[in-house]
Amino acid sequence: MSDKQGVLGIFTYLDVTIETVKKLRDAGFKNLRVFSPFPNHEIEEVMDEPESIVRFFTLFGAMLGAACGVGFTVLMSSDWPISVSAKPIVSLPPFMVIIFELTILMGALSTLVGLLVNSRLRRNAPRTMYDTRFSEDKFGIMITCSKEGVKDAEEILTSQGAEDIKFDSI
Amino acid sequence: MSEEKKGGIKRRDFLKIIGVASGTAAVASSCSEPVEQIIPYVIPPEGIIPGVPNYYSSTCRECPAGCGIIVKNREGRAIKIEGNPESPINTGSTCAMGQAALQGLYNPDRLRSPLSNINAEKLQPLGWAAAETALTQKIEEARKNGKTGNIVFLSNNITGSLGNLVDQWMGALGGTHIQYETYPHEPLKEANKISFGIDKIPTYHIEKTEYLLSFGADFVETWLSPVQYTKQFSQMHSVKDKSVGRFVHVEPRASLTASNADEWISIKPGTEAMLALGIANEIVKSGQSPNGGAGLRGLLSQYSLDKVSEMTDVPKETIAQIAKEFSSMQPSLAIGGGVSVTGTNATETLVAINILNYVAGNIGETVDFGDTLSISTANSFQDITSLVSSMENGDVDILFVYDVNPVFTLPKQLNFKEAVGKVPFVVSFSSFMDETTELANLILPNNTPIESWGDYSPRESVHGLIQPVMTPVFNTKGTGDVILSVSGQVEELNGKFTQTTFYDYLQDSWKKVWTGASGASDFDTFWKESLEKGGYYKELPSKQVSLSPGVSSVKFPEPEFIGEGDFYFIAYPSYKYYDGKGANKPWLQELPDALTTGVWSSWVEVHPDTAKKLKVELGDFLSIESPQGVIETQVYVYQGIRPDTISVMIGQGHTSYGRYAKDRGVNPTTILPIATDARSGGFAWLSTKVSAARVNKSEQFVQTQYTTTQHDRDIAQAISLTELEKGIHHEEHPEPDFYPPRKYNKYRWAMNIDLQKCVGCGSCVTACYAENNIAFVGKDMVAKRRDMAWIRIERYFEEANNSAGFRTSFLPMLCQQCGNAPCEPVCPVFATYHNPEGLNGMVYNRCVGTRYCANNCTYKVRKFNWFTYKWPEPLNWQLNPDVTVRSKGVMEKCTFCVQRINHAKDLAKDVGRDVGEGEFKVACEQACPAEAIVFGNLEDHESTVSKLSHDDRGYKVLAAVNTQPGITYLKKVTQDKA
Amino acid sequence: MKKGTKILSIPLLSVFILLGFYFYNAESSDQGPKQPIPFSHKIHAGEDQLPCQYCHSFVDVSPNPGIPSVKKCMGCHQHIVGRDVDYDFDGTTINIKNEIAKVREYWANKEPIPWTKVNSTPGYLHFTHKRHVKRGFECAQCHGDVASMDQVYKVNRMNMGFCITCHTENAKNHEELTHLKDCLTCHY
Amino acid sequence: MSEQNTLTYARVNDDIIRMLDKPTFKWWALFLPTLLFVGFGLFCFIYQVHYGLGVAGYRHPVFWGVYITDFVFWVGIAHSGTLISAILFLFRANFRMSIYRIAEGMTVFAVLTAGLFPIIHLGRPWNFYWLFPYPNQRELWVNFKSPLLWDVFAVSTYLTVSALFFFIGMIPDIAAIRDRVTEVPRKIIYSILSLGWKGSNWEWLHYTRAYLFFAAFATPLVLSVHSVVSWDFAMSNLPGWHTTIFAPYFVAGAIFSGLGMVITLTVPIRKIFHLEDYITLDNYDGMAKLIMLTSCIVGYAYGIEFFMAWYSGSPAEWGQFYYRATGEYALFYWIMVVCNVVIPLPLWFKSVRRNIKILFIMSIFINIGMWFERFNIIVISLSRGFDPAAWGIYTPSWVEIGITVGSFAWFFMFFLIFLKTLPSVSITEMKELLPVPRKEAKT
Repeated sequence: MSDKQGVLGIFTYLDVTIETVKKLRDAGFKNLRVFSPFPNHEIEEVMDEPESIVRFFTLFGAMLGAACGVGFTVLMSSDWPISVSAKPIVSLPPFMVIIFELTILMGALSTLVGLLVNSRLRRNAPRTMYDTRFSEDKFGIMITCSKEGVKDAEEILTSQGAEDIKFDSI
Repeated sequence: MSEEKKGGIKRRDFLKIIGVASGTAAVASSCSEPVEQIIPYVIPPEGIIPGVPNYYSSTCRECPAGCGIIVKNREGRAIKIEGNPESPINTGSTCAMGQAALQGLYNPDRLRSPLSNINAEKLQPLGWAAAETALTQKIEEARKNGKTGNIVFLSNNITGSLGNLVDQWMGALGGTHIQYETYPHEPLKEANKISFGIDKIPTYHIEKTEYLLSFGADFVETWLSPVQYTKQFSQMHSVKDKSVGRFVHVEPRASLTASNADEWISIKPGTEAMLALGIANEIVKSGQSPNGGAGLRGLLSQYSLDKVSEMTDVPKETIAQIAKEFSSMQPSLAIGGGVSVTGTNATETLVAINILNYVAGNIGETVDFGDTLSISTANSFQDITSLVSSMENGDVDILFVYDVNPVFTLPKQLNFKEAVGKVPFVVSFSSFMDETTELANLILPNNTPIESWGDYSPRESVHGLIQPVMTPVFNTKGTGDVILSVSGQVEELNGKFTQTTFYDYLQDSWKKVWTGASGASDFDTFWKESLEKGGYYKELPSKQVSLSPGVSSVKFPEPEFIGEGDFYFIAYPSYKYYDGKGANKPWLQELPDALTTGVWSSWVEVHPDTAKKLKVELGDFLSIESPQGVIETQVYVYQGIRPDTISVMIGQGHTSYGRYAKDRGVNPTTILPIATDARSGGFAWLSTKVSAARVNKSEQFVQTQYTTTQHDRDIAQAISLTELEKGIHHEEHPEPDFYPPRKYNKYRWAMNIDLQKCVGCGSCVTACYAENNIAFVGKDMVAKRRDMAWIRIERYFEEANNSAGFRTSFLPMLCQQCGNAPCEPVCPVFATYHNPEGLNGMVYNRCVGTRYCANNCTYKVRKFNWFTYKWPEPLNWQLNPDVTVRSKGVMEKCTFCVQRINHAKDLAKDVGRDVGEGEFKVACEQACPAEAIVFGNLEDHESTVSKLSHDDRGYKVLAAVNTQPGITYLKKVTQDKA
Repeated sequence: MKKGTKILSIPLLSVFILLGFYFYNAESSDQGPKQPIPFSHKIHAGEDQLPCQYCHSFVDVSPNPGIPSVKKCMGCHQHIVGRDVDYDFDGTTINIKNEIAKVREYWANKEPIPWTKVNSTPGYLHFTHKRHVKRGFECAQCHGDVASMDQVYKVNRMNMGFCITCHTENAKNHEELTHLKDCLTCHY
Repeated sequence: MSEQNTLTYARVNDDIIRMLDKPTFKWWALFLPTLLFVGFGLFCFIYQVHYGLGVAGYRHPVFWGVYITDFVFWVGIAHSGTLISAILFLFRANFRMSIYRIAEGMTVFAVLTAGLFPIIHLGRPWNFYWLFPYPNQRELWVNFKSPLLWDVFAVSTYLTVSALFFFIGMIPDIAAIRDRVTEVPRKIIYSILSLGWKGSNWEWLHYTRAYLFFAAFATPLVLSVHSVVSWDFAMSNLPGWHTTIFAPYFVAGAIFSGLGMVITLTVPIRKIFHLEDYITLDNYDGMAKLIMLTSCIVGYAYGIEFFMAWYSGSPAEWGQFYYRATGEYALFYWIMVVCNVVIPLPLWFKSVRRNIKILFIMSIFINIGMWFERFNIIVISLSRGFDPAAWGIYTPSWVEIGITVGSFAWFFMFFLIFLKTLPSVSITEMKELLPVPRKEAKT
């Protein structure tokens, strides 16, 4: 399908992994992915990704929720005005609870959507460039490069003492 | 249709139209729509429009008072009884018993056809023709043997046409007609004979009095004509220009009537005569008597304050004060003779009361012999005892029993039951299998008064007509028709009766009434008018009477008591069951007793000190033993009874009489001895001393209110007379509120309840049950506080500075239709809300049953349908088609009779106007004998309810919660010493 | 999840939704119940042009419109025996004379005719024909063109939405609208 | 943390995934009875629907009883789960890491249980959907002013958010299980549930942000939900319910009871699955301190309620509280006070806080006490309202007891299934606690 190749190196130590990432980047490999069994700040730093945009999803969802809350309560109450206990038909204090809950609900749901969309958690089974050890105790670096770059990448990985190196075409 | 014209019965035929009005369907889920059938008439009855009610005037026969009633009929079924405003007796009100007459009509335990055991071991159903033939044969048999003199017709006090027919019939056969009333008030007649030479019971004018002194006359409950006298009392006792009448009640037990008195004076049983004479003596001595007590001074002087006080246990100051008030607060009236205070000296007691009235100048003023009660014509107790002995001697061959249940109501010691066993042929006309009917060989079930023609004259001036409001529910037949039909078959009677139906007989006898009526047009018009008005009412001039000189020589003996026990025993008649007649009606069984709030049971009232002595508490069982027998019943500890007295209500303890009455409570008459009032020969109800001991048994005493005091909640409020006279500064200022006050357009429905008028009789409660399809739930459910009543009468006993030491107050509590209702905002689905006319709407079909509304109800007046309650066939025929029958899982409560409001608005709209004042009444208001309830439109500033809600005495219950109720209560006025 | 399942799920879901709507509205397409006698409103109200109130005579005085008594039927059918012809009653062939004979039989036996209700309201609803007729509504507005139906069927699904829509549209002013949308006007 | 030094990443995986091994006899011995009791509870419910709510012990004026008590109890239990996972996450309290998964599971199952009760207690449960604002031909909406409707929104939001939070936190762990298991059905199920998690830096980046937002949402949510539940009572005018203190009082009570339940659940799990290396005494110490704090808050609320009732001068208020302590229900009141205020007092001593046995027993008392707290608030207040004529005593019926027992069984049923299907301790977060493997010591 494509001429892109993937090279996956597996490491035991975090510091080695980070060092390798730096080396690879110096060598001109831009398309890198690091696998780890847990979130780690050092990896985040070295990868230097832009700030996650999940927050905008969250913000949007929460605002939408609040708007829905106001809309629901005000419109539905006015649709068929039924008077209870001498209170105005639209009385905001009791509606605040509904608005608040809807804010949270929609905010949370859109955060979920944001997570699913942004982290590409869409496929149900891992593709080949993955090693089950990542969920246990190993770190991994996946380099996506052209066929020509494979050799260089392998060299760097081997030199850094990768335990295992895998290749695949993507 | 000739038949139609004649009987008018077909007119109200319902049988073929059951489906026309869908009637009342349950709320149940609306998912499935079963196939409904719609059954048209074959021949449409005249004047009936399905969906539109018809009203028929009639006369109530639940007790001898004979109130006028109007029966509402929908699609051929009687569904509601209301008082007839035309009737001079009750002028529009009813009591609970009257309301519950419908449950007699539709009682599931009614006999459904004639029964006989002539050819069988047990009673077997048979057809009317066969039944009448059987009866004819027996009469013929008796005739052939020359024993027609051994025929006895035992009935209640049937005045009017049926009474005449029976008299005539018995006359023709040579038999006897005995009229037996459980409470015939013989001493009253006898005392009047002695005092005034008139063997009658007069009419009293309580409404004219300023001061009422009652010696045990329980006029709120059963005495003579309860609805009438309650209404009069309420007029006399209500607030008029900052003044109220004063009512003092003397009785060993604080009955419901006594609870409404400004002062209850606990007296030693049987000594009322002494007190009356003592008071009379004081009046005469102080020169306050208008006639100076002429000729009586000698007699009266024997009753000095000291002596009377000692004999009666009433403090001297009290006697002196009563004497002073009785003579100064004119006109005054002393009445006496309640059943429960009728002892062996009852006649003398009443003579003494007559003397008191005479001395105070009340005879001819507030006591009127111009219009006497018909109960005067009942046979005496001696006639009953001689009947029993002739039955025992085998001198009675055929006994007819009509509308009486002597086996239950007569004291057991009289052995009426055993005596009936000796009668070879007993015929009962009862529509119910009661204790007496059980002994019958032939049962010819009579129609109830709602199904039959008839008339009744409770007093001279009133001729009440009874007309059939619907065709008989079961295969029953009017006794008048049976008599005429049988007479036609008996050879000897051939030709004696020209009429073949009782309807003809009735009309013929009304021709006499017509001739007596002045200024009446032709008979047909008169008849029609009378039917419309419920009878013929005339004015009778009052009659001047004078005291017989013989009075001064009357001896006033001490009462006699049989038995060695420590306690005087009062068996008192019940305002719910009367003499036991009402016990088969679930509405009455479930109507809480006003004082104890007990339901579906019996109890014995015991003073707290006595209870301590006997080591019993509420709910423990006490065995009460007289020489005649023992009864065991639950204790109710009641401060309104003397420590040396205990009392049990009459009416429960049936061994038969249907599922609702059978094996429930005890019948106190079983332990009463056969003692008579020496002078009149009447039965002495208060004649025994019993011993009481705790038995090792205890149960929950099933009540609807477990508290006796208000716990400082100020629910039933009162002001003293002095305050009232001074005038209250009643400032009306709007409470500060977060939201602006609500505006109404044309209507704001509201109610006033005058606590000074309310007597706690519970007729509103029963009327509400009848109007609003409220389910009765039975004792077990009430024990779990699951009664469904929309109105409850709260009763509180509170400490007071009067001679009793406590005051009883009643407060009818129902949905307050709050302007700022706490129940409304909490309902998640808007099943309850505030409607534009000020009603707190309850939409049953929207209710999901969270019950939050009831939790948040300040007044706790909402009732929840824990189950789908069932009305056993045919009790469900009574259900009001205009009101939804609620099913399990929904909340319900007082609706201010919204169906009546809507009906009135519908009628007003037909003529293009708004509903005006007085166009309709809500059910409780309509029934209330005391006229304590006023309903109306607050937006109409001229309406009574509008004016009363700004009354000085007006207050809202628990106003501090700011629910802004639509009901304004008017404070009770207390006359306690400061 | 396979791609196929995804693709399938969309039409499946739509089918379910459509089915739901179908059953929800199915009742209005009902052709009416089977009656003991195939009484044709088309003949009576259509051809013979009897006014509705001739038979349903209480419609302007009572909540119930009234169902004609057998006597009323016989008022005409005493004389009208009916032609001995076949008639296509909603697809079934009936003989008019035979059917009218059934009415006479009920009359002779003094028995009511057990009609099956076409339109019914639940017990918690207090609908009144009188008010609606007095206000000037034509019968057809709710019951449809009865004069063209042999067997009358439910034209409108008489649920709350039906009532409320009409109430909202016909209120003359705000006050009336408040009244017409007040729960207690119909439910008590 | 000396013991944890022996832990390695691989051992964490081993230990935790081992918990998911084939259920033992012991597990079945626990699980089958729960099914039985759930079945009985279901029978009771069907019986109740068929005959009407009258088969419960409800009566005028006590229209709410054991069902609402159960509801509030379970919502309360649910709270500490979110508290531990969200609030303590925001505060970076490390003692949460080993127990938060169990606590979250408890939250979800407790909300699932609690959510049943509002329906069970309805008079017409078949119409429960009327409480949701859905378009309908009646053109009727719901009453947004009703606290019960707030409940509908709050509880359903809470269920959704806490379930999401629970699930999202588990994704990397499920991936770890997926990578371990070999049998086909489990592999597929875990593959689907893991959503294809690979643990790449890209995924971790968004994941950690999203998790943070979830925590940030869950925190006010958890506070609001129990406040809303408390307003079911506080918004009414009933003496004993109508008080402003209810929201914080209920939240504190919820955390208190939830922590109690966490201890009740974790102690046996720790023992059975030998998780001593994961759930450490320090964890318990931290929870015990929180229990101490909330117990004090609850105790203060009990006191201030009494004081305010007396100080208000309202006979209805004072009557209510006097009755609580002295009336027919006094025994329940004092059970509540003893269990919630007196029994936790020894926690002031460190040795007690670190004694697992004492903590376990104490936690059971706390659960009992908190159940009675809700019962007292609901039932005693209702049985003595404003109007003395309408006072009455309530006792639960066998149906209510059956459904309550059924609800416990329902909760434990889910919990037992959870233990055998999902990682009860967070694998990822446990690893975060361990020192990062480095070839050279960091300088």
